[in-house]
Amino acid sequence: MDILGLYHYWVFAVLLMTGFYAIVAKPNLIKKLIGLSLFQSAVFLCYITFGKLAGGTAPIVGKGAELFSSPLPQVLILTAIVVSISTTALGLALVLRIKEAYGSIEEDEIQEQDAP
Amino acid sequence: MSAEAAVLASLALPLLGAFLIALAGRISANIREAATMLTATGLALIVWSLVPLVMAGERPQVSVAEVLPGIELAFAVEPLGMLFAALASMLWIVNSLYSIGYMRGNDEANQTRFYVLFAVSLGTTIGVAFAANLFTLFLFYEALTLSTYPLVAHKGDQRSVASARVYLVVLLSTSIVLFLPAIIWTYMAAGSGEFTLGGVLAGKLEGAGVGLLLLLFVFGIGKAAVMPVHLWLPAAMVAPTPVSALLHAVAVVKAGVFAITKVVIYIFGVQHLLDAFVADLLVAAAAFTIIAASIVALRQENLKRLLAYSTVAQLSYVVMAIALLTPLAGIGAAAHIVAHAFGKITLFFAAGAIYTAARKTELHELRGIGRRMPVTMSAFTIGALSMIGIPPTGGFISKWYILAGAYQADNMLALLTIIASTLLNAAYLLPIIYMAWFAHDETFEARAHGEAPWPAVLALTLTAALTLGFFVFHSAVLALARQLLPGF
Amino acid sequence: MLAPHLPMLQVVVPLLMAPFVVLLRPRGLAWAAATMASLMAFAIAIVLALSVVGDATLTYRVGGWMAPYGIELRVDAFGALLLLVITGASSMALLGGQRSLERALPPTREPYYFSAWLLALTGFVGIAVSADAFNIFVFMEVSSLASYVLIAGGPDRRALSAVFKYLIMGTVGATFYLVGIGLVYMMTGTLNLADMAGRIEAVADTRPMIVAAGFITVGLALKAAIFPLHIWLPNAYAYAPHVTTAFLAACATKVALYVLLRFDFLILQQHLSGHAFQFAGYLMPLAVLGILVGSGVAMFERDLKRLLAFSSVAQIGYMLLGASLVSVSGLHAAILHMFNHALAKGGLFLAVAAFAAVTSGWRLEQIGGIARTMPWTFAAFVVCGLSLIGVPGTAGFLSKWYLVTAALEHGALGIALVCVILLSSLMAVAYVWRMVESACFAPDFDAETDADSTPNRDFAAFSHLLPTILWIVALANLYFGLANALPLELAKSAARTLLGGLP
Amino acid sequence: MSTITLLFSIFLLTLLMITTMAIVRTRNLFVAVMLMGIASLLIAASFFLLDAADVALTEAAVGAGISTVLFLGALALTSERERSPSSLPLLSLGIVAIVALIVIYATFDQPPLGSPSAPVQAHLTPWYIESTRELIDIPNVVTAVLASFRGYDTLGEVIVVFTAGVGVLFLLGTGASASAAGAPLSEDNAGLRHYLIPRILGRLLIPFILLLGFYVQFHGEYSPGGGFQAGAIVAASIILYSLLEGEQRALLVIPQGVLLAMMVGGVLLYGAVGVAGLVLGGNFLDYSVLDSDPVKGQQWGILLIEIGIGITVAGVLISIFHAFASRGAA
Amino acid sequence: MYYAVIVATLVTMALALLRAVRGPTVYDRVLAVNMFGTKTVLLLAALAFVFGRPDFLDLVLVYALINFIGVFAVLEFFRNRATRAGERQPAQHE
Amino acid sequence: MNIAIDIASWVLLTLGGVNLLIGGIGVLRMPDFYTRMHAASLTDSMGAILVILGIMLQAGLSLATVKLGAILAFLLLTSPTAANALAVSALLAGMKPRTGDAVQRTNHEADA
Repeated sequence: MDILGLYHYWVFAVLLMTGFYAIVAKPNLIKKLIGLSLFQSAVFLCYITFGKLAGGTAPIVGKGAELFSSPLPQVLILTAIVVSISTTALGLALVLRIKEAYGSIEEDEIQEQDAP
Repeated sequence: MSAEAAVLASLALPLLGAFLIALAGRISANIREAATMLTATGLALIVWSLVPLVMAGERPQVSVAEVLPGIELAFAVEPLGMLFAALASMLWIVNSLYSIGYMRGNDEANQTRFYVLFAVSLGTTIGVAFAANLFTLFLFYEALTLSTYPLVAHKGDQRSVASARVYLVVLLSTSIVLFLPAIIWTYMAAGSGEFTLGGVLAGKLEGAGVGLLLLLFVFGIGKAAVMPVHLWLPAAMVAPTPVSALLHAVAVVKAGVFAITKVVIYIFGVQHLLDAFVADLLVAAAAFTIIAASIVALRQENLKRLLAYSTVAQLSYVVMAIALLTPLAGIGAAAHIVAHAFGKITLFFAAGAIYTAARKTELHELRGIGRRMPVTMSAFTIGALSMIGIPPTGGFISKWYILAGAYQADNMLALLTIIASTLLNAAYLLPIIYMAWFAHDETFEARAHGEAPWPAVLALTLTAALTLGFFVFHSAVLALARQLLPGF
Repeated sequence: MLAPHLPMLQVVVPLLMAPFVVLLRPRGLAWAAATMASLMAFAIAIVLALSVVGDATLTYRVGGWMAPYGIELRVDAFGALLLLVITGASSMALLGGQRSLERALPPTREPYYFSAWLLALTGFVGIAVSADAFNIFVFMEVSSLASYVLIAGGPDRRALSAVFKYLIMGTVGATFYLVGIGLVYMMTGTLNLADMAGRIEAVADTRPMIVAAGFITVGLALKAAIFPLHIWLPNAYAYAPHVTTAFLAACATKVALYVLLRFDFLILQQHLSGHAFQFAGYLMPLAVLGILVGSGVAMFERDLKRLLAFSSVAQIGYMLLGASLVSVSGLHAAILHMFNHALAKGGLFLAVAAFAAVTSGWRLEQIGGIARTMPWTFAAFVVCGLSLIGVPGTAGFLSKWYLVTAALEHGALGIALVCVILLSSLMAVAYVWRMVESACFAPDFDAETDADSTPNRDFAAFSHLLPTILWIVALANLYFGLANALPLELAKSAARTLLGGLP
Repeated sequence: MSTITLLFSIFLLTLLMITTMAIVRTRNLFVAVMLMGIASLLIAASFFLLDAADVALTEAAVGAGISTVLFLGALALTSERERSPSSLPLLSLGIVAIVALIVIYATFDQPPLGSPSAPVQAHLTPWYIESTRELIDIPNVVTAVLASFRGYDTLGEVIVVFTAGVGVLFLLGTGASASAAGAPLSEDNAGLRHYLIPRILGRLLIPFILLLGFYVQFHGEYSPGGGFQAGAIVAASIILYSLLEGEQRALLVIPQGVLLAMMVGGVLLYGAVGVAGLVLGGNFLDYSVLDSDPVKGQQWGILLIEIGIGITVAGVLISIFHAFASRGAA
Repeated sequence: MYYAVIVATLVTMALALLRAVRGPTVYDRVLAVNMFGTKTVLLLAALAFVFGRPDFLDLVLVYALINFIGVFAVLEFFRNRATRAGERQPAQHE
Repeated sequence: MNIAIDIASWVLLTLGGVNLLIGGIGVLRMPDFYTRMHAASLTDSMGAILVILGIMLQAGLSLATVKLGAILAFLLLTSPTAANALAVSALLAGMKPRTGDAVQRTNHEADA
């Protein structure tokens, strides 16, 4: 059970790093944003995982349920998801403008054009 | 006006004046120059009104703000500072007069900027003179550097900008790398940087530290131009002559030696230095500078450069005098600050006048010039004699005291240096005089030129008169200087 | 009646003004509203600062819920000082920057820009007053997103690529921070900073805590542009509209540094054994490198704004260096430098904005002769430059003085650090003087060769408000160089609070 | 969590890892976006398994819905293919590997998953569940914490959304300019009008989707959901409408001015509730003073601010969509 | 008894994922994504009953809806691409 | 009674599961897009019907059943529509349904 439990955290680590890799290694700006999105999702997963209570259920008080998982991480992640999509939207808008201004969305090509 | 108010007023007036000059500069040149003269006169009046008080033994003190805990922005008037302030404020009037002639005669650009910055640098000079502690001194010392920088670069061409850069880099880097750490060290060791009679370091710092700190101060105060930090002085020769006068006579180098004197007397304390046996280091450095600079001066072809190296040598007289740590030498140092100021300003005014009238800058061009510009060259001669130390000029008085001090200290090195340098001085100055008066003017198309514009001539006549006058009426200066004696 | 609510109002005023501003269509109105809100915030910040002098702390329970359960606001000396910097910078930049922005922005976008400005302001003050780890994250994102918008308003297309880089790195930084506080939350079960500090003892030295400390530090270091994580900063500052740069350069990185210091000192350092040593061990070399590299690059940079941006990297190094000494005096110097650097750098960038109104660009050769065209503006520029160098009599000198004295408490290492500080001061002289020289002595830049230049014609229309504001900032540099009781007192009290129990 | 659900969860997470790897590997951005949709569904399903129903709802609405739409909108205007990098990014791989090791290193001292004695469960959670019952009296504790106990965070969240809206409008301009009111509806910009079956069905469904949105909005206190999710759903329905009928018609139905008013109005509503608390003698965002009965007051407050969130989110998301879409038309 | 369905759904999801990764055409991927969405709906519906919380079914409803809108977004994307490709060159598939 | 319902829903659920699996395999194994789509859309609808009916039997007469009904209706409407739209779109984009033998198939995939 313990190892199985830890598996969640490992997945978190792998996801985090997959996203991070896309951010640092990919020159394509949209790919970077995709990576960023994954990167943040990994963190969401981590929070939700440690908010889980064994034998608990979603913290909505209803018939019969007694044990509840912690609501706080869920609240935090709700906020974080919203932040994430906001960042993505702004980033995509930027990408569109960059495409119009440079005709490319590859980082290295843009840098080439920037160099005087 | 109370003494404290006068101190503050003397600091504020030049800045106010600068502001007025800037505004007046938009209206007309005449009003601008009137404002300059007015400010200069007003400043001199205020500063001189303090002299009787200080002579009577009063020490007005003003604290403006506590900048750091235990470190105040404060001013105190003591004899040495009084002397310096009085000298600077007086010479500013003369210098302004001269500037009017010179700047108009040469059609210089950006004259408003020139007068504004001149006023600002005078204000900072007064700040240096009246500083009550190391911090305040440092603050105004740096401000002086910065406000004179644009003056040095006044012409704005490649050469003057490059030279001004040397000026700035040498002065700022010495002050940041050496002077500032020395100050911090002082504050940390002594817990205070207050200028106190007898010094603040006694009993707080002993042994090799004293010597090291002293060297930090001496080389950190780059304005005193002890070799090898003298480099900025010849470089600054590109500036217009009134600025050279400001640098060499009125404010900048004087601020340097003044600061060293203050540090030796009020920070280390004469007795403490004597106990630590480190002053000889300073004497040696100064002696080397005197001889070396004089020899370099011998080889100069450009008049202003020659005068610059002469200044380097003369400054080290003051440094050496202080380092001798005897009462007579102390008086000599104070007197030499004044005497050199009068003599050197005369020389520079003369050089500037020659340039304005005849566009001549090199020595060989000066043949026979005495006949075309007799007033100027007479003044030049008086100045030169004062540099050498021949009576009846002011230079004789101060040299005499320094020599006596060296004898009192039983310092052979100093004695020999003074004698040797006097000979060297004579060797590089007398030929000029000879050439000017007796050589035949060989230039084929000897241009018909007479004297420089009258304000310039008037100014240099005045300073020459002062040089001569100092020989006779030196008692007031000596009286002030004697008030320093309790420090010895 | 409002007095107890001031910490909250500090955030609420710009926050609620921001949506209004979007709706204000006529030219100038959005600016006026934003400026008014910013000035109100500034007034509140002043009142707050005066009321926390003397180690007082103001707290506020948002929603009336008590501390570990609800969100708490807390204004102590450090926060108050930072609030002064943020709101002051915003107000001055807005007041002075109207004309400059009018030139830079198309009229239809103006309301959005000013709204984003207020949102950035909201974010910054929100971070400064918050005492809740997650709340800090939220407001950090508000400020970041708004800053991206502010920077992207630059006329140069390079602003876009610069912002994108900033967006990526900023978001990575924020996410690292989120991971860090997640781990801390997992181990302590709380998000309130004070509560966290109390509960951390029990789990100190567990692996997640150590990793959390690392994530938080790195994440915030990214946001604070600590060397070598500064690479987003130069271009972002260089290609943003000038007024934006003046605002952000004065406070953006400092806010992140503020959070970093609060986290590392209040929470981690006091409870993790050896953390102080690690903090110093990792960050001091970075600080030194940052100082030297930043100054070094600035010395050879020909673009005025990039030059100043690299100087910012160096100045952040100073702040970090002070903090990495882990002593009251060191922190004191660091915090004071935050205040003083904001004064100097804000003034410099505002001056650049003024120059840009009459020149065709802001490369060094393009500002040639500006001293003749705009002597007063230029004089203010020089005063701020001197403060940046740390010339005595200016605000910049004081913090360097304190930094040097703090370093000297550390023996031989201290002397080495002092050498670094002095060396970089010399470098600062060099780069400041290159600007001054170009402005004074370089030949007037031949504007006719530039097609899009509008030199001097605009000078008549040029607002006198900007030079006035510039002079206010310059005089503040001088004033706080001499009479600095308020920032000094706040910084001292902040340093004491941060080090808490440590001697 | 019983072992079997844990196993499900592990299976889902493994699929998730495979998906993300594929996302990073593929050079086709369209494929990456499609796979992102799958990843988002997988994450949402995992959230559901981990008792986070509200979060799962949000992730589905945002990740699989809005995010996909936005990415596709951006792709349509840029390019679908990614160029291959010039060299193998060894440095990046190194950094990534080191960070990964650090994160894994951190996992070993953690409290076991789901343990009731873990600080997260033991410290604040019981108080929240108790107090929600006592002081707010709504079943959904997540909503209570979100809207009241940590209402200030949520205000910040709304501000973030608003900022994003302002930012996108600043960068891309409003959609209104592309199709000024009164201009004839061009066939060119007609969306999916030629796909007959989807169009008819879509138009049929839109009211139901809107209804669902309102249900999620007003039922958020009793079941998963709330302002944000509702806003996203409403926005989705409007987006569906403009996909079907074209940009211009959608803007005729809800003009840009109205959208802007929604963006602003929601935030202001939220703020006004906060200020009302302040004016009525409580602290900012203290809802208890809104009614003579504090519990009632809390419920009123939560209801109002949720409406504020919903309005702003819908306004912002639709505005962003229009901004993207109009960029393509221009 | 729900477990049988859940396991079947999970396996189908894996298969669909495989198709989505493999392609080969973009339409295959869209198909796989759509299928994946339907499977998620069924999975969550079953899970809601396993957890004994049937009130979570509204959530499932939202999933179904989102999936639908996603498909339309993709279609619009294709249409858009076809329009653009018509201006330049014929559409290319992977 | 209960047992009867249990058995009925068990049967439905199992059949639904089998249906889903078949669909999955079909999507993976079928040779070209149109055939894959055929497998997917048919089993999708059928599987959904079976599974949700199974669950409905368990839920009995409650709000949950109503919701399940809504979900089912929704799926039944959207799933075929989506499939149709996708097929139309693919066809419009110029993708030809494959006819003929296996050699051609490999060619087609190689082209793609």
